[in-house]
Amino acid sequence: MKFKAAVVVTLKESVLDPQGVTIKEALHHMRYNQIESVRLGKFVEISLDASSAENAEKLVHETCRKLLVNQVIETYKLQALSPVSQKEA
Amino acid sequence: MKFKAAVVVTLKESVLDPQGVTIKEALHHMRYNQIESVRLGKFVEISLDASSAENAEKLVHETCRKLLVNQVIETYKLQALSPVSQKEA
Amino acid sequence: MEKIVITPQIVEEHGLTPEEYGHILTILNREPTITELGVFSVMWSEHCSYKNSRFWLKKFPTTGPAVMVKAGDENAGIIDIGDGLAVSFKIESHNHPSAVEPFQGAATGIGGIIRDIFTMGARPVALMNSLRFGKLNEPNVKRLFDGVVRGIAHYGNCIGIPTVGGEVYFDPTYQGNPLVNVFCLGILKHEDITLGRAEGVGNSVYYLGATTGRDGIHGATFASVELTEESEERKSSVQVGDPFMEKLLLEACLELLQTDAVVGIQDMGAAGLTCSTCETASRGNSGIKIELDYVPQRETHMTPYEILLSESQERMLVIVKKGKEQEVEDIFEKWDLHASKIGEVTDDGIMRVFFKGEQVVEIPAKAIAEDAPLYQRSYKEPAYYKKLKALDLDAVKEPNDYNTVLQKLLADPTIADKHWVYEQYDHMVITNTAVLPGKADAAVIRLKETDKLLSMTTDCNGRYCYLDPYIGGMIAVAEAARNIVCTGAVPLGITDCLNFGNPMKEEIFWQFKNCVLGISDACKSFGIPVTGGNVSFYNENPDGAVDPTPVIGMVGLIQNSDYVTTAGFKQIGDEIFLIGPIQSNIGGSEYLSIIHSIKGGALPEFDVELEKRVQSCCLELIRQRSIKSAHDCSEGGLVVAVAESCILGSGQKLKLGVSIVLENISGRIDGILFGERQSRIVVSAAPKMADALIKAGKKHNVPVTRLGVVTQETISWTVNGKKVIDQPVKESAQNWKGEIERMLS
Amino acid sequence: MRFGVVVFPGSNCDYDCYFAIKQWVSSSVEFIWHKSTRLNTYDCIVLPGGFSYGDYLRTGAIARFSPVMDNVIKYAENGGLVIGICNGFQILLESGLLPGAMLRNTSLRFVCKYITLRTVTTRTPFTASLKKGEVLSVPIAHNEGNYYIDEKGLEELQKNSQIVFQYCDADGAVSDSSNPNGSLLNIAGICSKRGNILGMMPHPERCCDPLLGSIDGLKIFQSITESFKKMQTA
Ligand SMILES: Nc1ncnc2c1ncn2[C@@H]1O[C@H](COP(=O)(O)OP(=O)(O)O)[C@@H](O)[C@H]1O
Ligand SMILES: [Mg+2]
Repeated sequence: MKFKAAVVVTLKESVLDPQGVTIKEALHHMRYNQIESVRLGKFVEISLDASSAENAEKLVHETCRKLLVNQVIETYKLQALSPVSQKEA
Repeated sequence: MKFKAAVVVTLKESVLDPQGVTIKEALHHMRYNQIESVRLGKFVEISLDASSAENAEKLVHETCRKLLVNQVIETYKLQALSPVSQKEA
Repeated sequence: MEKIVITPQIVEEHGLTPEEYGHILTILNREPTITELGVFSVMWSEHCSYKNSRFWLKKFPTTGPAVMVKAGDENAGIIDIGDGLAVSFKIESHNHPSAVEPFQGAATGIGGIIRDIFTMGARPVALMNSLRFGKLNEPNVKRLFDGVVRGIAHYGNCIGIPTVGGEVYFDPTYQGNPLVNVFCLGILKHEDITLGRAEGVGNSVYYLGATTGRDGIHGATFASVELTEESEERKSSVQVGDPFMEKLLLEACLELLQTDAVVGIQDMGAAGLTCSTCETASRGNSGIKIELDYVPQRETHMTPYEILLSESQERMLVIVKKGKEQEVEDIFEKWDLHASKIGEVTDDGIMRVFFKGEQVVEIPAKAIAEDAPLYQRSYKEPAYYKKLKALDLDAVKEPNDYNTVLQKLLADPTIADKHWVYEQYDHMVITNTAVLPGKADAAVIRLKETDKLLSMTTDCNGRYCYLDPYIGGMIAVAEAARNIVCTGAVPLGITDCLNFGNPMKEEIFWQFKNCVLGISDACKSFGIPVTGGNVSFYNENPDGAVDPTPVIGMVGLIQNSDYVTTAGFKQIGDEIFLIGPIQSNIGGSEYLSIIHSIKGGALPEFDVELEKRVQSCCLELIRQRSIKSAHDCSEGGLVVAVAESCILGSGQKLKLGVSIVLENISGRIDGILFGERQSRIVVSAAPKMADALIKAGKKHNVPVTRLGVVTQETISWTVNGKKVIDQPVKESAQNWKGEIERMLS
Repeated sequence: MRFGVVVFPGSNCDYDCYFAIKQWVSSSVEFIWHKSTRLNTYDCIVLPGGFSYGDYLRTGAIARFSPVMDNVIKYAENGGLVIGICNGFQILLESGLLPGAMLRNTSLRFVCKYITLRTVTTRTPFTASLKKGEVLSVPIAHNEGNYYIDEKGLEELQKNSQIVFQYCDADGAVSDSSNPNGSLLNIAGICSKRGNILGMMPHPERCCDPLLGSIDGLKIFQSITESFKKMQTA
């Protein structure tokens, strides 16, 4: 069965996000002063093959821990996992 | 009022994603052959101040179109927008 | 605020001994607050106070006619190079952070060393990095190597300072303990020297740059004593570098220094705000008063302890003349930097820190900065030392196929070409790089608007230092000097980064002491001053310590571009000579390690006087324009050096080879071919220059041997009438150039 | 001829451009601070390389909103000469002055080395003094030089001869093996329809001085001054 997973990887709260800070300041320069903070993370879309939703989930977590996420500074969340109908795939 | 918005920025389908391809290949090297494709996007978390949810939404779309998203290669989705209670903020 | 009672346990958790705590009580004449204890603990840590190493570091020669700022007096030393210009350079380790998070660890290392240089008033113009990892076939080593190189590239490229050179070694001794040493060099006009001093009562103390978070606050257990739950969970031991912020800081500070508004400037590196305030006050014979409420903070509910001890990156302390604040703020504003006045210089010699109106620190500045404990650690010769030296190498069988040996050595990642590394670094920005990485034994940058150029290199062979720390230390200096000389330069000074295991172990300390003495004696003999450096202890894990690795960063001056010399052969028909002795044994060599899996044997004989003569001879020949290339023999010995000169001299189409014929050779052939005796330089010259070379050899009393001639396509060595090596250059080039990439893919 | 080199926060080839022009091309060259709004005194504007705003978010994305850029756009629309090098090229793309966008290098690594470039067209002031097909040896140094444009856009580029430089081998042949970053059709530089705006990834300012190994970059700057002279006399 085919699945699609959406994972969001973000810097841990305590970790400085230079990109976010710079983007926020840029927005302020553009007069969007209502923007109070910006934090930049990654969005990872994974298409995979698994025998069950459970296995798919296990697999996604495994790849996150092993490769996609640098757990020293990042955390992640599996946002969505859904089967893909054969036609769509 | 304070709001928090979550925006997902992804490369258009037609644009090759070198990072996604490389991650997929790395996963195959690690014997995760069930992974069929990976696409990498950005996850942007924005905290802002607006007089209403409607205005907040308008503001987020504006910053996306102007700065956060390069519409030549990217598309975006406003995933969530929610008020933040004073206490949390 | 809740008052915390200082218990012996808390003292211990702060890494302070009961005696040191007693000393604190004497200084204060009362019990310290927890915040004060934190201040003492970071300032008296090994990292800031050099309490275990300082006694031996004093052995280094630090003076010389050109030395303008001495080692240890400021963030970095300064050396005069004429024309009203001076250079400031320094090397620093970021080993432990890089082991935890290679990318950010290496990146913030670059950020730190750059700040050290521009606080001196110098514009940073070159970076180098000296790296050591375990065996490259280990997956974790690949990850660390890749991450470190990316981190250095990320920071250095973004800030726009070229990484012009460096070195990479792969050896099991560094498995689990990678060494990441980074070097920065800056140029300044004499009148722009800036010191890290807080002087002049009433002058303002400014905080400049990034916001303060709970980054890198040391220790874990003691923290729970005072830190809130929030801090515990939000504390981060990994700091994220922000090269863009640092670029702004760099430009703003250099612009600031062109005004007369600045009294002193100091970066917040290790021990952050604590170190920068008490050091500047101490150097200025002043006191300093700061209010933490004005420190820009990234996180909420930070305690004074946390604010003072935070090691957030990209922050500077600037002491501004009273009345000149506006001028300074305008410059910060121009660069979109947030500056905040956090206090002022006082005259009572006391560092005072206030938080929410309450005084939380009151310590004599000199006492923390200069009265740190000083220890003479005991040492003992390690058990391995005599045993390895006495190893009988006669029992090592000479191989019968030297072609294979050569190919294996060329493909050994330590010897192989490092273009995979330096092509990830912008090595040309600032348009000074006159000799690109890989082309010579040292990097060469020009000094715009003068005829002069600078040459720089980092060197150290840890295995030599393990086998003989004293000689190994000397060799590190000698090899660096030889590399500098091979490019046509005269050495100006060195900076050192001493990477060792746990200094509390007597056998480690013995290595440390002997390396320092070796470096020191070599520097004295060469007349080269040490202008600064860094000590990194505790590079060890349960499997043991790293080989003693005192990395030498050396800088030299080239009088004009006519003298610039590279390592590649230039033309078919040129003759090849060896300056220096041809005989060598195989002790301590890469050959012995790679081909025979032996780490041991007595190092080949080393004589610093001979070394000096070899270098003088080479330099004279370069200045007479008698030679066209110069390449020193290092890892892999004579054959590898010659092969590299062939490959480096080859173009896309024309491949240069050699035909080398040696007669009347006695002793081991593998020693001649692959031994790593020092004091040897392979040069090439037009045939008509042969007499000049022989004459120079006689004049300087060094052996000069004609090895052969530059040919095409084939590397050929005949020894005592027997062809021992016969290889297409193309194949050698492929092995040498491609191996690192092959191993990583 | 009066050159102006724009300095964005995070530019780091600004001085390199300034120095190369001053030393080898024209004594009249000035820095233009990114908050400045007056450009009409210059004959050619240089957007230099570097990491404007750290290249955070996307390369060139934030610099595009620097106050100076509105005027650069006006200046270019009036036919003024603008050359964007590396990060400058990325800024031109983000600002819409040139079509397309930059993706990460396919190697996902920063790459700094000498490459060879093929001169595809000499119709621009930047290449008028070169020979068509001329091969130049120029360094690159970037993380995002993988030029992308959609099919329709590419057709337009080709139709209007907007492709100015392509990565090639030493003999001038354009092939995959001579592509250092995955760029579409090996594109290294493009110009605007009118030819007055050039964006290129390689760094000509790094190879104007014989001491640094190649002087092929100087040919581009010299072409600018020669074309300008011709325009003046025409
Ligand atoms: N980590 C590095 N960073 C930048 N350049 C490097 C690095 N490692 C090696 N290089 C460059 O590669 C070349 C060869 O280095 P190395 O093999 O150590 O030379 P040698 O043995 O002659 O001292 C030199 O130009 C050196 O500066
Ligand atoms: Mg070396």
